[in-house]
Amino acid sequence: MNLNPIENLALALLGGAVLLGLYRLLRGPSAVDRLVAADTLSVVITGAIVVVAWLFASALYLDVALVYGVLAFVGTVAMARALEGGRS
Amino acid sequence: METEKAEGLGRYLVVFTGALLFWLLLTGSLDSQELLAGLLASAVVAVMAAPRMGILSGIRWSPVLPLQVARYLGVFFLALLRSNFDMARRVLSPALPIRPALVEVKTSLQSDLGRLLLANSITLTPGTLTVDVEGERLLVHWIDASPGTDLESATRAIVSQFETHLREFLE
Amino acid sequence: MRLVGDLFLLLGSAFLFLGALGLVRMPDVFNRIQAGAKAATLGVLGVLVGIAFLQPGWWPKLLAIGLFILFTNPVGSSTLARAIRIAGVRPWQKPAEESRALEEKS
Amino acid sequence: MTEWLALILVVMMLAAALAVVLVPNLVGAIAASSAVSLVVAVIFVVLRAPDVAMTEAAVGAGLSAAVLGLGVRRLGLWKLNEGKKDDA
Repeated sequence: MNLNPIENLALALLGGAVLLGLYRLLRGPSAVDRLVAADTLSVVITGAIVVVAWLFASALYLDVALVYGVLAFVGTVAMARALEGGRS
Repeated sequence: METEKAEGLGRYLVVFTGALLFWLLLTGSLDSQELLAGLLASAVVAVMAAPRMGILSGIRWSPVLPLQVARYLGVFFLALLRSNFDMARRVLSPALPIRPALVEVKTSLQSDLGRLLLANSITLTPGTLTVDVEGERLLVHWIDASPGTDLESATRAIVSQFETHLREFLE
Repeated sequence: MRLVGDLFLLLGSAFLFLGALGLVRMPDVFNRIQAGAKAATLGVLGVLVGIAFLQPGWWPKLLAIGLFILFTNPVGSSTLARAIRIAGVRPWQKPAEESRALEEKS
Repeated sequence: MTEWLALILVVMMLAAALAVVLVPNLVGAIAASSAVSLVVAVIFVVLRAPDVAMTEAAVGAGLSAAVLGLGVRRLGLWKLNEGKKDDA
């Protein structure tokens, strides 16, 4: 598929967003920073999977994005619950 | 007793309709077999989930409900767009102009659903983040609490902006 | 059609990038959540609208994904912020000069 | 193009996996492990295996974070060292 410059720029920005999120996840000074980075990264990746589905022109991949969005939320809430109960 | 029963029946209907709409969005086809499966699945979901959906009881049903929801969504999206440009300005300016503070506000919305939507709206408006909801008090993290501004009234302005729209269709 | 979709796609990815940049640049956890939650929500919505213009047949599923993100992302961020506050982390309220020095050091 | 994308993604996955091993804090390690499964899901999408990607997204993003978080909390290993830096 031929991409025009606007789409190339958009894809580059999306990749940059993933890299910056990963930087905060690897570098994050404290554990909660990593949690926040993982949460934001999951949303960014949901968008990225939708874009990849468009690149491949196949609607099958949208299901992956949907399942991913739903279960990343479940994981975030579970970690938050554990964090709340973790205080002594 | 009679009215309570009617309301319970209405709740089953609401959950059933919502589940069916979601099914239609997911499958994206009006094929008769898929529609039949969707009807069955929605009925099962309604029977299982409706007694626990007490959060829906805050909605005030009326014929103009979709109009009010649409107006609220319009205000909400405008605020979301404004907050993103605000955040982009803050992130891109080299001096990083932020002065965070925690502020407490009161809301007059009684229902759980109303408080949930209000907290969501506050999270997505310029410079604020809902940290906690305890009864009718909301704990808000404010990103730009400059010393000059009156924090209480500024926060109340943000809250009332959404409250007036939410109160039209929620308890 | 394709140009409108491209513009929405570009806008959405630009906001996602700015949100991730805010995640890196902000000095403490609550500000990071704030930058992440807002920018990621609008960014993903922009990307979804752009794809809906580029592939018009996909709009029902894209709408489902968009609704889900719109409702769950702020809830997840707020829950995380609440848990972090309960776990004992407090936002700093120092003057800007000290905070900038602290940020450069880290 | 797909090969290069997959290669970049594999490097990212390895970085996150190294973070899982090297981060001393268990909460941060769980966040990093959820990031690993996140990138693995994208790799499966790029390699055109949507069903595997969906399973990976479901198990990796949601359930493993929830199970690991609750397990660590139940074991009493849940500590947040906010003050100190735990650089990987």
